[in-house]
Amino acid sequence: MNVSQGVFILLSAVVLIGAAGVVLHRNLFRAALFLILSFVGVSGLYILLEAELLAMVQLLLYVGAIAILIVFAIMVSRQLMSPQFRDRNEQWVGGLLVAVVLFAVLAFILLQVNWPTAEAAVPEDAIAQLGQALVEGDQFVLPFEVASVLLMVALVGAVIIAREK
Amino acid sequence: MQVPLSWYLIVAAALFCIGLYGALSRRNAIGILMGVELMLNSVNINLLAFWRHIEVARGTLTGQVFAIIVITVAAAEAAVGLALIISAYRHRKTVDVEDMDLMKL
Amino acid sequence: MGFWNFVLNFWTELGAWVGNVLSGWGLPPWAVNLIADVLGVLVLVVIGVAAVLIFTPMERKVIARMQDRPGPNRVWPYGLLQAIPDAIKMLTKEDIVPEKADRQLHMLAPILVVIPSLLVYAVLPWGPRIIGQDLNVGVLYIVAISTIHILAVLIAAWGSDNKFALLSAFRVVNQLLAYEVPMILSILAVVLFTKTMSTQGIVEAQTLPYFLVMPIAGFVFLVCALAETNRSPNDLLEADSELVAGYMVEYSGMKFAMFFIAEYVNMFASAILLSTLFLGGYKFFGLENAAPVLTPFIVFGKASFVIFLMLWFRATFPRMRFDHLVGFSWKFLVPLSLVNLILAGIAVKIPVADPRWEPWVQGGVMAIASLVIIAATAWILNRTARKLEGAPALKRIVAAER
Amino acid sequence: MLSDYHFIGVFVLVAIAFPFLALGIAWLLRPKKPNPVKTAIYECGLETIGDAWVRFRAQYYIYALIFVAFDVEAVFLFPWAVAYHRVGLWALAEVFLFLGILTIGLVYAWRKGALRWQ
Repeated sequence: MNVSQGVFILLSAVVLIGAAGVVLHRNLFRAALFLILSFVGVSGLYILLEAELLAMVQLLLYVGAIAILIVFAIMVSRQLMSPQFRDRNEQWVGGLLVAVVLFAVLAFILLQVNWPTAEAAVPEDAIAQLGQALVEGDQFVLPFEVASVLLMVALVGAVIIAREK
Repeated sequence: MQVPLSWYLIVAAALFCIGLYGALSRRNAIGILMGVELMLNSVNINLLAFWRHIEVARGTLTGQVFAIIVITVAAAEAAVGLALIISAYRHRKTVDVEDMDLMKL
Repeated sequence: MGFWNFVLNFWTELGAWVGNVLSGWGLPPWAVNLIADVLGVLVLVVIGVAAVLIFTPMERKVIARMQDRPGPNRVWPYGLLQAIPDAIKMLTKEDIVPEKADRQLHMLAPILVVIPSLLVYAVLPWGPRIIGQDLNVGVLYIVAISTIHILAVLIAAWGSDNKFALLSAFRVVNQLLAYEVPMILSILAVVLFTKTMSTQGIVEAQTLPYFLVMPIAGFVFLVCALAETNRSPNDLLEADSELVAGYMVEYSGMKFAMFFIAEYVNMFASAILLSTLFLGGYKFFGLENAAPVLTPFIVFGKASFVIFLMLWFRATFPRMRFDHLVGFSWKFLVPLSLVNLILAGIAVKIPVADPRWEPWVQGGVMAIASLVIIAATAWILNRTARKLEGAPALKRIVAAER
Repeated sequence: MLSDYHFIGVFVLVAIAFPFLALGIAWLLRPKKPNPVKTAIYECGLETIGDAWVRFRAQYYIYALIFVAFDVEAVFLFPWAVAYHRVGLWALAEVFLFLGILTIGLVYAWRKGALRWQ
């Protein structure tokens, strides 16, 4: 039980409490704030995993872009926020059962397998290596270009849908 | 590695299941979308945990690149999904998934 | 020589001395590091908050001077300590929360608005080894942390349950989003030249200040820094003629002051960031090697020059209309910074035999190419303006709308 | 590498504590006398008309959409910019294609008038 395990437990507590808040809270705006709290907790987990570029990307994109879109959407559909609006459909018991059983099965399997982990230090120029991997011919250049096509298509589609005629 | 791999996987599995429950049990379309975002986040934790504990020794970077692509897809999905929700709200004045039943016979 | 050496690099000696004293008390090494970290953090927070006390009166004096009026001169000679009575007033004012408002969110927004502006100071460089923490994702850390400010604006508007606050929050968030993209693209052009994201590395790599190498990126970054801190000419937020106090309308007393503390701390941080990225940070024609003790003052000098520029803009430029403001970013700044990014990509790839001459050659080519691009954009703008002049007034307004 | 973030962790804790401290001092010093007139919502002195519902213009959402697309693009460009000196000139061609595809989206939004303020 050293320092980083303690920090890990703290951060995963923040993430799971945030996630529980998202799922259980009646007021949707508060649920969105819990969602942002769990995004920040996940960003802390990435720092613990020494993937610092991903931690900053997580903060920049999830907290800075996706969370703002969600808050905008909540602000649009505002009238329905009144507390009497029952925010749970009939089959929530089934959903709960499925989730708990899935978690039990996953946890059981994960503890059985011994993963081929290997102790290694993250290279100093990890970010430069990632940049090279994203652009190098024989590595990940195709996903790099396809990602921009995906973004363009998503942008055009969303603009068409969201525009008031 | 002070924090063993299985801890990360357990936390990711728990986050995935909470997100799954959120997606299954919510009536509000935006609540469902938030549940899906949580599930995508747990996938990312898994990818990076495997990258850190297995791939760093081998020097490959597939986990990190995969995680960035997952974040891109999550951003695109959130953008289009919320555009749909907003236009559905504008036409039918409801965000409640139960009422969006035009396709039902 | 010992004394002179001590004075010359005073700051690093001070750090070492504190370390020795702490370990002298027999504390375990992790405790020494922890206490040193806490002291470092407290020093940075004090610097950030002191910036508020320095720049509030400076702003009111400078703008007053530009509008040919004396400005605050009652407190102490020349009103230099005007910030102290302001602080006391803010501390003792009653805090009013609208009863229909959501109390927790109303409380959360001022807290969330200060946190990112303070956190940015962890990475700003004050000297060769005088920095909070030199992360190798430094610049990306600053951009990522400053997104929390946007959320604080939304929470403030939602928390105060006020029609005008919501309207103003939508506009301010759109302004912040619109001006964040060109800022990121101009930072990318700098990172291309410096090959590293760490702020310390950026300053080390700047043999030639990048404002001369790429004036376009410098101009774009200055405009975006103005927009990010809601300063005029795009201070849509507290535009008195339009939306009262914007999303801060339902705040009073210390909570209102928190928004202003955050604004000035942010303004000082982006001034330092601009001087780090474009004006050569703590470098001053080799002075930083001769007397490292002066480096924080060099950085402070450059930052206050940048802030003087911002105040000058506020006193002269009229406020831009919201759609022109956002259109200006998407239609002009983003394409301009994209072109600048591609240009930087080409310039960095110029093969130079002698590494010592590399920054000068590449910088020179980039500077010339930037001037060419500036001329081209000026010509395009004139052509469109002249095309619009011919049309009668109404058609011109409609054409301007398109 | 992990030790870099001890400082950031301490800074986060102090940065959170500072506003609480400031608001706490203010809470101690300030008078507390609420009355209905004071806590009514401020609308230039008039009574508020209708609840705080603002006709949300889709225009705000479209600007946020374009921001998300360019933000994600910037995330891809940061590692490329750091590793640019290690890859050849064709990397610039790839990024030129990457940016070109995305600016098609921006130009589309511009041409269709989505950027224009209704």
